[in-house]
Amino acid sequence: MSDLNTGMVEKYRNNFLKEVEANVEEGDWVKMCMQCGVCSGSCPLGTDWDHPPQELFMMIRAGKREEVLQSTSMWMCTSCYNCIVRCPRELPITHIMHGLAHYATRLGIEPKGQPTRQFAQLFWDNLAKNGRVNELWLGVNLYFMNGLVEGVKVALGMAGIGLGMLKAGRLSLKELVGGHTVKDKKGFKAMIKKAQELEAARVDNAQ
Amino acid sequence: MSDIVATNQTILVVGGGISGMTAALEAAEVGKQVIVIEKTPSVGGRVTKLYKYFPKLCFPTCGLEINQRRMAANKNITVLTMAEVTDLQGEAGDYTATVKVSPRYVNSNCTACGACADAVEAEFDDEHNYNMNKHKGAYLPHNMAMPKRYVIDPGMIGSDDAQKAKDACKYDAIDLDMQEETIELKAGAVVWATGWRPYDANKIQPYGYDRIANVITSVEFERLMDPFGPTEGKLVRPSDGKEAKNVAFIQCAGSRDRNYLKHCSRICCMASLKQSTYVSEKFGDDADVSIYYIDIRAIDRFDNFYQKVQDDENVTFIKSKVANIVENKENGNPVLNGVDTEGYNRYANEHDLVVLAIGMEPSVDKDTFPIEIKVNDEGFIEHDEANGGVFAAGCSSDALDVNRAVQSATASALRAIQVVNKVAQAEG
Amino acid sequence: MADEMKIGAYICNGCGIGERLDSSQLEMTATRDGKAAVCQQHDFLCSEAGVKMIQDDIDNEGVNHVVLAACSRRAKTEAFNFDNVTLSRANLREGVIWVRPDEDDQRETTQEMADDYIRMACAESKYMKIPEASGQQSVNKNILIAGGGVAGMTAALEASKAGYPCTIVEKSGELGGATAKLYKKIPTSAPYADPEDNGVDAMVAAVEADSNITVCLNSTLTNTAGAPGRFAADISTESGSTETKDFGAIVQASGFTEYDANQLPEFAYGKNKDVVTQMELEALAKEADGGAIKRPSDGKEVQSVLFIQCAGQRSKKEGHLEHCSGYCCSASIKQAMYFKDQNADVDTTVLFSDLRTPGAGGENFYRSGQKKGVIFTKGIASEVVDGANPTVKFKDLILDEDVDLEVDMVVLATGMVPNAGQPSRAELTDQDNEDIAAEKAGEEKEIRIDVESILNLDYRQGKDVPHMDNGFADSHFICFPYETQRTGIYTAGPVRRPMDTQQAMDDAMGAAMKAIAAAENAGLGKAAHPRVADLSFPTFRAEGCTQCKRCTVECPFGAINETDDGYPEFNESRCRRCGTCMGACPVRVISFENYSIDTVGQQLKAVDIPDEFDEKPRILVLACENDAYPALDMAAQNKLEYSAFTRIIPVRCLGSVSLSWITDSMNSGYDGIILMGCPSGDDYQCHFVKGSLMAQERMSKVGDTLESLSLEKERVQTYEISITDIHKVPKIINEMVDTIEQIGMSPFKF
Amino acid sequence: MATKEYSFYPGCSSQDGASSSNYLKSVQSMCDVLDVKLNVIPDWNCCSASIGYCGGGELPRLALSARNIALSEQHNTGQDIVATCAACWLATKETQERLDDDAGLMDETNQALAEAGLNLKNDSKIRHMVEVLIEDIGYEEMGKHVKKPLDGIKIAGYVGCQTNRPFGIEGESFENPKYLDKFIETMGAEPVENYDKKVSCCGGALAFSEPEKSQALIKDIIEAAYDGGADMIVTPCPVCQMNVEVYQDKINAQYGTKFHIPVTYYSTLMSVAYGKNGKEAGLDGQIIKAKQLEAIASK
Repeated sequence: MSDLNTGMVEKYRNNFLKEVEANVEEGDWVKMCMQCGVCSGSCPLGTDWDHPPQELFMMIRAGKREEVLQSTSMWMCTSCYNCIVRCPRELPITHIMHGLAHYATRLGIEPKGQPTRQFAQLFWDNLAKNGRVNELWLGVNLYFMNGLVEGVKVALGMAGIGLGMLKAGRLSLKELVGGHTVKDKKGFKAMIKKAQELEAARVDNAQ
Repeated sequence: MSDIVATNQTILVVGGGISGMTAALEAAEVGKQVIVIEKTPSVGGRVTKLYKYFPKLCFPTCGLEINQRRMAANKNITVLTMAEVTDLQGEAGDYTATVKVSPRYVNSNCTACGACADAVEAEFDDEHNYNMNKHKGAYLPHNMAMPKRYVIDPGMIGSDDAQKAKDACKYDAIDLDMQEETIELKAGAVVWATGWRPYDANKIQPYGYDRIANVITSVEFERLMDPFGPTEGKLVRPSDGKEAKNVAFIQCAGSRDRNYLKHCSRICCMASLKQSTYVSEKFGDDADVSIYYIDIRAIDRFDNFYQKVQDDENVTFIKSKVANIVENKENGNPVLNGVDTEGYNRYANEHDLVVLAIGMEPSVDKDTFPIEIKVNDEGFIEHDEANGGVFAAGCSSDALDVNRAVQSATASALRAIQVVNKVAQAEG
Repeated sequence: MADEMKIGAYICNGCGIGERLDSSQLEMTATRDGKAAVCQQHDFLCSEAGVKMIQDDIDNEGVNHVVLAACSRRAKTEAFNFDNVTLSRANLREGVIWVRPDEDDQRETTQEMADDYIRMACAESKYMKIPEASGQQSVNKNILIAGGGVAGMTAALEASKAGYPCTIVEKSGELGGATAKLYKKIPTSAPYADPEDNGVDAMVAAVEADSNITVCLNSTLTNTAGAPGRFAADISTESGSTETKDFGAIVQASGFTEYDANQLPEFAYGKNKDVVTQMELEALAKEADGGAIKRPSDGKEVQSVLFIQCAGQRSKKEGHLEHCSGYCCSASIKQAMYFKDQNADVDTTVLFSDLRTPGAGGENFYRSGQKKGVIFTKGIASEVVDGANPTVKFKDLILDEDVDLEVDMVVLATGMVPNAGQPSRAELTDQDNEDIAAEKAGEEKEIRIDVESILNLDYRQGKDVPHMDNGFADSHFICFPYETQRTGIYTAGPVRRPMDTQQAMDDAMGAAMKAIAAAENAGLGKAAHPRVADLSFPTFRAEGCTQCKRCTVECPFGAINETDDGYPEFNESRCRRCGTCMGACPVRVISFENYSIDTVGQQLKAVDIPDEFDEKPRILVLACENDAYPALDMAAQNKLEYSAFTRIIPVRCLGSVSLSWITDSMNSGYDGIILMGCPSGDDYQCHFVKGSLMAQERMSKVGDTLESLSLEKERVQTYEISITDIHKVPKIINEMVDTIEQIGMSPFKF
Repeated sequence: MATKEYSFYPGCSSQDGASSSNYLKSVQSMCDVLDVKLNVIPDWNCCSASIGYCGGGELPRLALSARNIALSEQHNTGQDIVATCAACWLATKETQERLDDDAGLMDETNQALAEAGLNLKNDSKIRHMVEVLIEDIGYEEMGKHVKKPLDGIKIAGYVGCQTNRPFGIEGESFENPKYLDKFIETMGAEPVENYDKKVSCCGGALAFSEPEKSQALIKDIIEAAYDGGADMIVTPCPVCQMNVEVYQDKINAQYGTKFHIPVTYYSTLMSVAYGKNGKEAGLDGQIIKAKQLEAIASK
């Protein structure tokens, strides 16, 4: 992917805003921000952002490409949509955050160790496999994503909860084998593949 | 009321606020016949509810006195209060307006002696004070009310109190059987000066105006300063009557926001700068004012005033649209959450009182407007040939401060005169 | 009025007056002391019947001086509106019964109060005349318009539409002014998204097509004499020919000059060709005419441009403009669009501290700019570094960092400097006067008033309309944007206040309206705002005049010129009827028919002064009719009490108060005198400019007079009262009573 | 009243043995009483919730919901699509909106769907179960079926994020929606007035990846409920329900609190009030037992 990255740098030179507008989901809204900061103030995880949305927008305009794309900030988004409903300029901030995160991932320059980034990827892989999420495997994969030792620790830490869920019938070991899936797996996967091709094509054209 | 003479050389002025008054006076003082239609019981409009004007910090009452004197002295002006235009037909030089006149229950015999008010017990919300207090069922809208004639609140009709009021009047001025009237008036030109209303603060949910006692609007704040207002001029907050020394002003409360009013209401920045001086006026150096803003729009020479306020170290400016307000349940203080965007500083600031610099909503309703007219998305009447002989004045034409509203009204008077002069020529 | 004076006094018993006061006693006072030929009572004087009773006496009994003993002169004015008679009002309601408690032991003093007010009203009536025409009135519907920019043209077109012929005097060789130099203008109608054609050509065509409009190009006003209704203007062409024309009123739309960017070396202006002002960019845009804008230095097509807002504005720095010019934010958005509309890839950055695009149109235009990709950065530029490409050094206030940005071109949003002509006499500082003297003495001097006059008024007070803050020729009043200090002359457009094209056009329309009104009213001999429709005017007795010139110097409206032999020359239609001249005159030779040394002087003499041992002091209050008197009325309305020893006389303005009134009342045994005027200072509220200030000055001199009479200074107090000081006015009065109690009664009672 | 039929999108978490299977149970019981028939969209797939963006990006993500809508249009023609899970509802509704605004995306989406032999018209109405209750059933009708009023229970109505923003419920404000409180009242229980955290975020998306962050948020939500004197919390969102319920021990360990407050669904409340037994109401799915409800249910 990183040659895609260099390609993009080549193509857009210092004009990061144009790059974002062309390649990031809802990116062409960035220029509409008037820096009121209501989004930054409305985020439930505000304190955890190195750069809140409105500042990210300003950084994009100022051409701070690496700082933005490598930032962990967008990964803080919990999709609570507070920012969207309060934004006086109608910016779909939540989606722009997701878009930036995805674009960074696509370019392969996202913050590697960022746990939510890892979970988000796991989640996608998990659902892409069978068309439906397998919560048990999702959990298991999650706990072991940082290797066995770490995983056992986390798993044990979560064991209580797991047991509780099991007892309540809200977690099923049946899921370990087989588990829920869409019937038309073939069609489903073909659809996803096609969609991915089309999306890649869009970005590649941009290249 | 049938004795009103109106021809197609008459200029109809809809709205008796500062803009309507100005348009009427300018036209009448060059000899034109003018009829002013005012919805409330007295003329003067919003400015009668203001404590001071920016940037001079002088008193609106002063100009009101002069304008009212001019009106009283001018035989070319007829004022209909408690009246509304319900329909308007025709074209430049030949309009017919249908006007609904609500009963005041007090006729021109009234000497404003006040005997009726002394006689009654019943009280009703005082609209002049944005319903922050109550007035008697028989009342004079305010000290400067013109016409200086009492009003019987319709809510009192049929009650013993109403009868008491009638009995107390020696001059047979109270007529409890007065009925709503509908009259038709001819006019050659119409000046539309229905002004503005404060945006409904309840709609700005993140600021909890409907949930937090100590969040009020800028127009309410003005009333607090009036010695005859709801707090007799004391700057105290609603929840517990505590002196409001630490006051926050939130700019663009309802303005510049696609959720509410898309436009910039122009006056709010200057209004808050002005109101910051109220706090100093009351508490001197104990005043602690914070102004949360996106851009301070102290346009043209108003900026000199902005610079003065900036020099006051009791006033702090924070570039931030406040995200939301919650109440500190212990002391009733509003707590403002947000981010100061000049360098990303997160805050949770507690204040005694929060004033929402409330936006200006035009009182022109595109859909119910009685005649074909060009109104923009913001609800202001655009100046357009297609409007024929109907001309917007003041805040019907844009979000304007008083000075610009009067300027606009003066211009609209000339537009109206152009039409009626043409009619006069035609009729020879 | 040929037939002799006949006073009719009418006493109202309504609103509790009848119950509280002995009306037969009042009637006796009116006839015996007041010499009223006719006196009638009525239980409801403002009723149709009551008014008819009075009108009948006027029609049948020959009553021509009406005295109403009823409510305040501010009440029931519509009812008591009689033609061809003088009207005096004894304020028995707001002035007596509403400010006194209804208690038996108070009846006596309350009654005395009422009796005095009737005596005073009769005395005033006796000395009032029905205003007669001065003979100066003349109708002239022609409007003179100084300046042929969009404001001037609008004024001309609109006044003409209303039937008033106009003459535009334009200094340059063509109409259009600053707007003609614009490639496009800020949008003026929804959706406010794109720049608009500047519209000048169409306007010029309309002006030329209008037979009611005369245009004088390459012309200036070399002398403007006369007054509203009869202005005589010398219109001189470059070639030297001069024509004198008469006008009813004047609109001054002399526009602005772009701030001199050479005063901004920090931004490399003058050093780097690619640093230009907004006006210079307009020229480049016109040249490009829709094509790519090329930069001055090397003709390269501009790929990146940065706009520095507030360049040399909103700053107290020496040589900078303190004000914000209001239009520059929208102008920069518009100019950024010049680039973006032609080529979306051009980088345009607007560097601002507060983006000021008010109203519906403004905010829409801002959003449209963003939509087109204009970058808005909140920051402060410190320097522009010269180079092949200019580099802007600025602090980004959002990202809180210092930035160096190299661009092809920099545009400075410099502000507006009004073409307001010369400062008036009142504005001249001692320094100015020294400089002028020095310059006359042949020294090399940089003098402030060494600017061309626009109107060259032949006025004692200076050649141009007085300037307000930041040198704009604006009104001082919020409620009255066109209230000028030179009657019949109205400024419009950027000379009045910084503004954009559309605002200037609206403004010109308002100014045209006022000019028309001035012309019409001058014809009828009516005063202009605020004493609208007042027909009286000042006259003076030449014998007795000592040519001291105080009246001509102190007239706030430059209404009085001087004859060659130093006598005052009154210009009725310039006059606002404030009476400042009357107050200024040490020999009391100036008066109005219905307001004179006597109408007030005789009132205060008419008051019955009990002797020293009666323990009934008398306090005279001279109250400004615009603020203090209404405040007193409203105090009464709210039943706030003040001393029964008070006798109040409304005056047009404290500036009209003659020292003689003070000395006379002291001599006749008043114990205290209170003068109530309106607030003075920078934000003064006096519609006659400085009446209350002058009164304070004059009263400061009263001290000596008092001393010579061996009276205490405390007996005369001057206060600044706003109309809202409703609680304050009774306090002030009662404090005076306490003071008298302490220092004792005046010995001058006979 | 005639039976009301809807095309039902249950979503992954409500599958047997999944985290909100109890939600589905109670919804079914509730619908029986209200005579509402839910026709499951055959072979529906995951909506990728709001976390799918990372791997999914835009188009693949949209394709997921598009497939569900297309399937519904094909098999449950003419029926409104109803979801009980906030994330499912939001993702589907969002997809519909985005594809409506952007013809290009719509076209590409259909190209992708074609691979699965599907085509999208995108004209079905997409609704949350809560909307069905408020708009199609109405409070009055909901109240009529109450057999066992939930007397004496004080409940904090926790609306959370995604049922509330960005779409929310018609006529309700984003900051202070009142419908959940009205539900509670209608069932005879007492809502907590001005519940501060009513619409605060529980940090759902970070619950697994950065638990300490989400648990800090959950702590405030529970605290505010206790401050309001609540016996239990009720919510319309499976993610909220799970997060607020299951991490209480961890939060207690972390913050020294003594939280032990049951968190149920509005549908659980309603099922109990409608006289269903504990199992039908999904009470057995509680990890923190809702004892007061159990008591009423077993009456």
